Amino acid sequence: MGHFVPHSDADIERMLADLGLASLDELFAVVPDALRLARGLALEPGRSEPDVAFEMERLAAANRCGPELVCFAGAGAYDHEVPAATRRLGSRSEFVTAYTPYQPEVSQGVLQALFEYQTFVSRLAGLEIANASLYDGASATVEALNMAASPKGHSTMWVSGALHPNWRAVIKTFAAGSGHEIVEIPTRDGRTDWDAAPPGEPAAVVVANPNFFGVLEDVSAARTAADLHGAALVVAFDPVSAGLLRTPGEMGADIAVGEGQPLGTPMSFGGPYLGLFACRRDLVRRLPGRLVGRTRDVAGRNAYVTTLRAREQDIRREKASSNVCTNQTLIAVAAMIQLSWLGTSGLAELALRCARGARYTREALLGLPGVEEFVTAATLREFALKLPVDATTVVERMAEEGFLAGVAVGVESGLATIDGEALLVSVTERRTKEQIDRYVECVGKVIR
Amino acid sequence: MGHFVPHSDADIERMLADLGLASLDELFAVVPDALRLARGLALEPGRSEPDVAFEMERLAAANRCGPELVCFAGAGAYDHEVPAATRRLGSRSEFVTAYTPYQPEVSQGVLQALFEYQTFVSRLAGLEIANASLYDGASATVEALNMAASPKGHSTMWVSGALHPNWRAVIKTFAAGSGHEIVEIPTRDGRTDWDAAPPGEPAAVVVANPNFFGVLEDVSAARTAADLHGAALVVAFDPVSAGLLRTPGEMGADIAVGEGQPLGTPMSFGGPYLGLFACRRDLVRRLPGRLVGRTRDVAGRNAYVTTLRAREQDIRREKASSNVCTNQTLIAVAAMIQLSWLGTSGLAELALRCARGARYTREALLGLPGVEEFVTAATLREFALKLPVDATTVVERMAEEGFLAGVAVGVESGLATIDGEALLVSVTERRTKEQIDRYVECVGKVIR
Amino acid sequence: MTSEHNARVPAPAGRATSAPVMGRDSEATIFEYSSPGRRAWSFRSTGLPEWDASELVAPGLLRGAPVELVEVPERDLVAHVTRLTHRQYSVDLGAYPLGSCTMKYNPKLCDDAASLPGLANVHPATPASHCQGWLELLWSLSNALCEVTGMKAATLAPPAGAAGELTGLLLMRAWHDSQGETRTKVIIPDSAHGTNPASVTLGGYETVTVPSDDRGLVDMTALRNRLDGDVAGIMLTNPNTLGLFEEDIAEIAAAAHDVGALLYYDGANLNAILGVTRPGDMGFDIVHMNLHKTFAVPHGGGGPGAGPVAVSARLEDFLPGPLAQRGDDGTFAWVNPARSIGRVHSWYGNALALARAWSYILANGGDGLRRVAEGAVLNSNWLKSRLRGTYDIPFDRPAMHEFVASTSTLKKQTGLRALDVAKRMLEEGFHAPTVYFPLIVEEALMIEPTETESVETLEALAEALIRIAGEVAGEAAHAPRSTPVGRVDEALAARRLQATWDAVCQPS
Amino acid sequence: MTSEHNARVPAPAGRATSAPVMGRDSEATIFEYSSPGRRAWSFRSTGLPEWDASELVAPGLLRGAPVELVEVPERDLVAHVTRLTHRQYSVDLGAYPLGSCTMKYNPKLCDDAASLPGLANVHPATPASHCQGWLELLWSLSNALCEVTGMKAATLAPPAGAAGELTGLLLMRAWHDSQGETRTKVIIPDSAHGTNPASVTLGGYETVTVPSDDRGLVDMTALRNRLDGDVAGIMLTNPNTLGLFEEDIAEIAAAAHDVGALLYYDGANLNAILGVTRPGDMGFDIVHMNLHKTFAVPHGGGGPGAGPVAVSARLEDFLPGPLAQRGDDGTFAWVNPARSIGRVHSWYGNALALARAWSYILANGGDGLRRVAEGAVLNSNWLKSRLRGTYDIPFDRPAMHEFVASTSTLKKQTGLRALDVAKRMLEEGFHAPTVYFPLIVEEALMIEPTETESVETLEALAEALIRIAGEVAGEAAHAPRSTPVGRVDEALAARRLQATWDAVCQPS
Ligand SMILES: Cc1ncc(COP(=O)(O)O)c(C=O)c1O
Ligand SMILES: Cc1ncc(COP(=O)(O)O)c(C=O)c1O
Repeated sequence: MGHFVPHSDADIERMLADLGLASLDELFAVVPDALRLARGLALEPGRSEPDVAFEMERLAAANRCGPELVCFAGAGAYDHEVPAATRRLGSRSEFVTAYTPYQPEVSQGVLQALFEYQTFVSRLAGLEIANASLYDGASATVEALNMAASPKGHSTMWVSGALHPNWRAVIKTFAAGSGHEIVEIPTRDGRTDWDAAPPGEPAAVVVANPNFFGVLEDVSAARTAADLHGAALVVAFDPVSAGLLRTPGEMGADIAVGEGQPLGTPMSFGGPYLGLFACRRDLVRRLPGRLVGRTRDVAGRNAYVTTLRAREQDIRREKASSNVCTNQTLIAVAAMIQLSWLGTSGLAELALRCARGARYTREALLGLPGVEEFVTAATLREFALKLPVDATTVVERMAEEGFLAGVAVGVESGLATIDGEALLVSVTERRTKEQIDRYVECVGKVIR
Repeated sequence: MGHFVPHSDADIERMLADLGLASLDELFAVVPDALRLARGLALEPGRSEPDVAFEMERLAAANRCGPELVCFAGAGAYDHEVPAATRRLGSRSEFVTAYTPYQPEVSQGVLQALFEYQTFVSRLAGLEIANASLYDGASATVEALNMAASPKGHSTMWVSGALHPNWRAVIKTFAAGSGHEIVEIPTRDGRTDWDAAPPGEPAAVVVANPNFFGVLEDVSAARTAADLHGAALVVAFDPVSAGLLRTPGEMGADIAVGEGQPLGTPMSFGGPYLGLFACRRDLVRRLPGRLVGRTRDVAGRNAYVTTLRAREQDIRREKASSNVCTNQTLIAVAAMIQLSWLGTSGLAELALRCARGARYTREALLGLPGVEEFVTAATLREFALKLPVDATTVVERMAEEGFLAGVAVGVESGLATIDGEALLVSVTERRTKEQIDRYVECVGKVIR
Repeated sequence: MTSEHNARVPAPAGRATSAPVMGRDSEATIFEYSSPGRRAWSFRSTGLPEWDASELVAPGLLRGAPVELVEVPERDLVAHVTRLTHRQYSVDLGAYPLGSCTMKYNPKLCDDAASLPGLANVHPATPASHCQGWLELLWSLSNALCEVTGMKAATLAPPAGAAGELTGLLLMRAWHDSQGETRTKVIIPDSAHGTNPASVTLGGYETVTVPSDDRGLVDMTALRNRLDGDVAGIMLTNPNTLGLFEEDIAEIAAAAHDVGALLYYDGANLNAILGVTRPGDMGFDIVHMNLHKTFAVPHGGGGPGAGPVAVSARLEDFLPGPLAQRGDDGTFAWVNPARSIGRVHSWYGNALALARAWSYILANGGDGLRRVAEGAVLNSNWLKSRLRGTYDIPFDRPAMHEFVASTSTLKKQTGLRALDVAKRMLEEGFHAPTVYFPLIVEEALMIEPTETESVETLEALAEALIRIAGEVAGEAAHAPRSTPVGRVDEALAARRLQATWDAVCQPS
Repeated sequence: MTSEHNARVPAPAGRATSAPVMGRDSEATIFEYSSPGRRAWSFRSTGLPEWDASELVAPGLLRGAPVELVEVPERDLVAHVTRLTHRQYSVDLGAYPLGSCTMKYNPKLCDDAASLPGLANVHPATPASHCQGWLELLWSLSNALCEVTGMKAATLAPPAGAAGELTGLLLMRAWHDSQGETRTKVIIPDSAHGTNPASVTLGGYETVTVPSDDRGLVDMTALRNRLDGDVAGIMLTNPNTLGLFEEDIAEIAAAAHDVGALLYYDGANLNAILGVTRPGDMGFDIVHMNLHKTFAVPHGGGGPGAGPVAVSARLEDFLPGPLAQRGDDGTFAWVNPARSIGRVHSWYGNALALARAWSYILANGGDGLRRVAEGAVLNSNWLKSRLRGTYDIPFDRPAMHEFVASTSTLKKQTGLRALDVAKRMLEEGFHAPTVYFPLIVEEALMIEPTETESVETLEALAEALIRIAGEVAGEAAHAPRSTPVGRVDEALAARRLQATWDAVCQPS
């Protein structure tokens, strides 16, 4: 049995006696007998701390990663370095074991960290307002659509077919509730072909830049398409590529969303990640999620507090702009630390290093017989190639060689898919020339 | 180049200008030219954080430990579990990055932790006073001898030949300075044979219990020997065995010393460890190292402070009772946490589990053909055996099989040695029956 | 927009006036510590060609100057963030009796589990053959949660409770669709958590509120009146947000099922009934759990959490995918349910939080989980009994893991409001209870001590609350005085919105 | 002796009144949180026979009852210790200009290095063949330290500076012994750190003090007067404890060597000269280093540190062993020097601290280490120049990494003592400088800003010190007021000694 309830048997007896009860069972007298789980839970007995550690280590050992499986996969999850400072500060227990900052007087630590985070996200997005985090890139996009939708719902949404396939899947899942019509715009040569959009009056136009194929989109074309219909432009951006690219705001976005995992969070088998969300100032009253504002305390000192709470579900209930309550604060705090650690010059340098690695790898792979471009458009930190062997097979075989070769991707009816013929390869600042050379050599063997 | 000096080039220029200097070099104008290292240090250029991590991981990977080398070695360094609570609390940066608590008003955290540590050590030792730590078990013993010596030095010390050989070596090294005559008392069948002591008037008698062979000594015999000469009795104890054994104080010790590594510190290739030190109250004015006392602040609140400072080197200088300044505070704090985590019942249980494992292993090994007792006296958590194959060879071969089989030990002229014919085996609470059975089977193979 | 900030005189990062150990000044923002040319970063040496940005990005896309973040050395960053942690209350510092939030102590062994490199460093697109450990973990956790809730199958993907709710509502919708029915309404009690109605709206349903009766339980007559063929489902939490067990739950379930509606369980209060009774046995069809309440995922200052959804057999086919499944050969694979509503997360949910929950379940075992519920309910009732006579206890029935008190009477007598109590509690060295929730109780103080607090801590909580109640009128208005900042001007924050440092720097 | 403690009413561990985030009450001791029957521990299941204690230990040796420690759950332990950390100043919270102590910021990457399982979990008796990584690390570090100091060989075993000193003095003794000489005296300057004379005594020598001249440097005439055939050596630190470079060091060395004495370098101040000049080049024979000052081993609240000793060629054979050595085949082995003075540590010294130092050296490289010295000296001189005119600067020559100021004049004018300045600095959010050391300066404030503080932090330090100097008489006597406790009664602590909780509980 676990022992996280502190009471000794004597404590329990005394407390029960204070309550006039004879047994712990009597605490549950209100639970009808028929509903009682007489047999107890059919779970194994509790284990000691070292036994739990042993079991968790067994499970961990049954995964391959790190030097055992050198990572060239991206597709929305990136193998960036997390420096000791970010890791150690981000795991301080005051951050980890606090609740949502409902009582600002004892929550200035989390609140100020979020305020700084919001500033960073706002600058990365080139938009005035950023919230205190959403669940992940996909959920941020869903919230962006809800925000852009007419208040009476059931809007049409144009979503680039080169947006991450999983994100598009999530958008469609939640559209079943909101009633939005999701129109996926096909791609041509890896870019969204806005001319191929069907007739209709979208409330929002969504484009990713770089997109799922790592391709740099023509965001101005998306802006034009949006303007034509008075729609909001939602740009999904990558915070690392942001080190080199013009901001979504500069390129005309009304709302910018993104996956914040690259900012100080390990790949974590897909979560917890971080939904980045920023928008124009005039949209703030419909902002999903929490927002921290700076204010003063009674003594006139700077203080931070969650603000514009009236948008939120606990106050507005069924009329709230979103149902989000618990978000990803701790991951946002880590991102704040990581962005401070990178700083102005570091983010640019990081983006540059990723782009250099990608270019070097791409050129080397293209030098292999039978390897071809999957799309010809310009890419930045990741790129897709066609190989003479099916990409899924390549990934499996390369794993045996100690490489996570990439992600198998494709295009179906003009829309990006996971599990296709092409290989999507991503290169982060962690990949050395030596690793890349070995990787390319291995790919050469595997596709021979 | 490292980048832990925060200044930008512009900062440096400005600061130099403020000082009327033209270059950083001019800061060192007082250093005669002839002494300048014009060529610079012949060290490699600074590496980035991930490059350093990579190199450190390379070095770490070139050691074998943990599941790769299941540990049955003890001899003063024990493979105990360090729970997450101890590890995580003990590494909080307020403890890690503080200095010696010279300013008590901002050092109550460390001071109170040390006060609690002193209380624990005092209880373990059964003596009223404990200091705030010394370097390790060996240095604690050296300090005990200096404390017991007549103030005018050059005393004779009787040291059990079953005290850890490395500790005896350290005692002898430092005796070259203090001028003490170290007389090592031979053992018989693994126990100190006080009757074999040469004539003389020792100032102190030192015995370990359990001793180097894991044997439970007859401490009362040592007490008698000490009484005969009016000498102080120094008992070296093991804090884990203390869970089952009578305290040094109860058994007549004037001073108790010990190696505190088993209390929450990993084996760490031998350090940093923790010198435990306790003594009778009337010896406190000659106590080596720091001592924390409880007192009050101006408002009458409880407060802690280092006390009886007049003993210390910074005040008494050449007349100080010891030269210790920096000690092992952080390790003492970890021990405080670990002892709290274990608590009254846990320490007893821990000792019991070690003793059970040792008995099971010992019996199983004695069941192998050709394996014999090295000494017949009763042991607790570790024991020595004679094998048909030289122990050093057994250790080397067993390492290939994934076990750290123990430590090769012996007796020369009645004195315990490292590197002998016998195998000293230690079993901690981390060893399972399955591991022990595999270990015994392997030993069987290796000695065949 | 921000170029002038760095031109200001940077604040001294080594000055620790904000650390309470030394004073009560404000901590400057990281932006104020910035100074051109300083840095913390360093990157691995790679040996790759050092192409220029202009050789890698087309001119029209390349930004002119780098994004202006900050320029601080690691030393100043570490000092800043460490000081921020000294301005933050947390469970590890003391009791946190925040009702509905289950702010229990999370064993440190779970932190270890979540930081294992073999879990933390795995890319989510790793072929299943190379991440069998993760799939086994997800599969095992899913099974355990089904056992705990008495359900058939589960998805672990929803990243928080609210996400679980919406997932559950979409499952409800898919179910009715599969029955060829279109239903429009979901019934929730007036005491429900705000996420419930918000999720109902996002699920495309209309919220119908059912009042509580004078027991504090669902008013059965009112419920029956609202139940018809338009009702897709009822969302309940049991114990409800008053901390009371809905004793009529079997009847409610029968009534719901009679009209073809489904019964949804908001598992935020599951802590109270672990191993004692199960939503499935009560008749619920859909259950979301808040692993960050019940299963020791720490709250992280507001997340990440995890909000798995478990369902009864008839809904299994609709679950979002992919799900980890064990094959006959003992290996694990991803599967997608036949009629899945689709994905609800970029990948598989908050995986590392799931790993924490699994380690917590392993450590507790079945008996340990029941002890958790016993401890939670014992502590709650004991504390309630200490406060009875001082505070109003609006629905004074046997409490489960939490209870609701009120300052209604005190307010009339001395003007003491729930908010004042909250702020005074901060001075007393505790976090405040939840206030003004549930909405159906005036001046509500929702108190959840959790099972990890000792009886002495409960006693200290009680003494503080009783002391506050006995103070002279107006005394509490100045609280809190001992916190890093005093009472915060929330109105100003909304009126003069400054949501970024850049907004602070702009003339408004 | 302690059985009654647990009978008391335990204090509420969940009450965080001591956390400065919430208040300024005392934190109870862990003993006060104890209550019978509670526990935090759990142990691995082993499957071993469960023999009783009485089956394992002879009755005469077995203790009656368990050692009474405490009985607390993990939750209460974690809260207690976390709160203790909120009552503790540290470098990570702010500047720590404690002269002679080099309280610089230690990069977090070094923490990572020291926690690698492949380093931390290695048993010290592992055969060399299976711990080649450790031996290589020790060998590499030893070489690097020799390069930095300009010496021939080194031992890494001494666990702190004072242990290094004593080791060095025993090397000195062994050297003279080998020369067939018996010498009795060691000369140290009057400004020396207390460990120096204490170590001299433990080394079996008599301390002879040499005064400083009006430059603050060793008085050459006085030194010459004291140098004779009885002198075993001279212990110096350079820069000295006034932060001044001993410019006559070459002459001193020559004079020492002329009478057959050895020159010992106390490396506590090595930070100032890294890559600029080397003790070996100055003529020193023996050097100890404080890795916990110069090489980023954090101070840990008072240790562990590491005090390696490097020596010139003629002393190499006397070094304590074992030493890691690289063989011709590239593998590493332990060796013991031919005429070794013997062991100075149970094993090989504070190995994990050595690993930190090595990672710090790798990160800095040769150029980075020189930059460290430049930064330290630049910061010290800049801060000194800001204080000149406000405080006395007794020996106002170009400072190295630290300098000594004094309130002598201020004391005459307003009564301001060095101690008052120290206590007021705590209120200002800084750690205090070292006070009343070195002993040769009245009302000394020894200030070492270190290289990791920014110029803004230096400015804030200066402003605080200047503000304090300008305050009205007596103002500082009440300081510190904003700290977890106010000025502490040190006299009472000594008079009514309570060094354990049991002493507190005993009627005195
Ligand atoms: C009763 C209840 N339901 C639902 C939720 C929503 O959960 P989450 O915050 O994880 O979205 C909460 C959390 O506060 C809750 O207390
Ligand atoms: C000048 C000087 N010498 C020697 C020492 C002693 O070093 P340690 O404290 O490591 O024993 C110190 C440390 O305070 C010092 O400053």
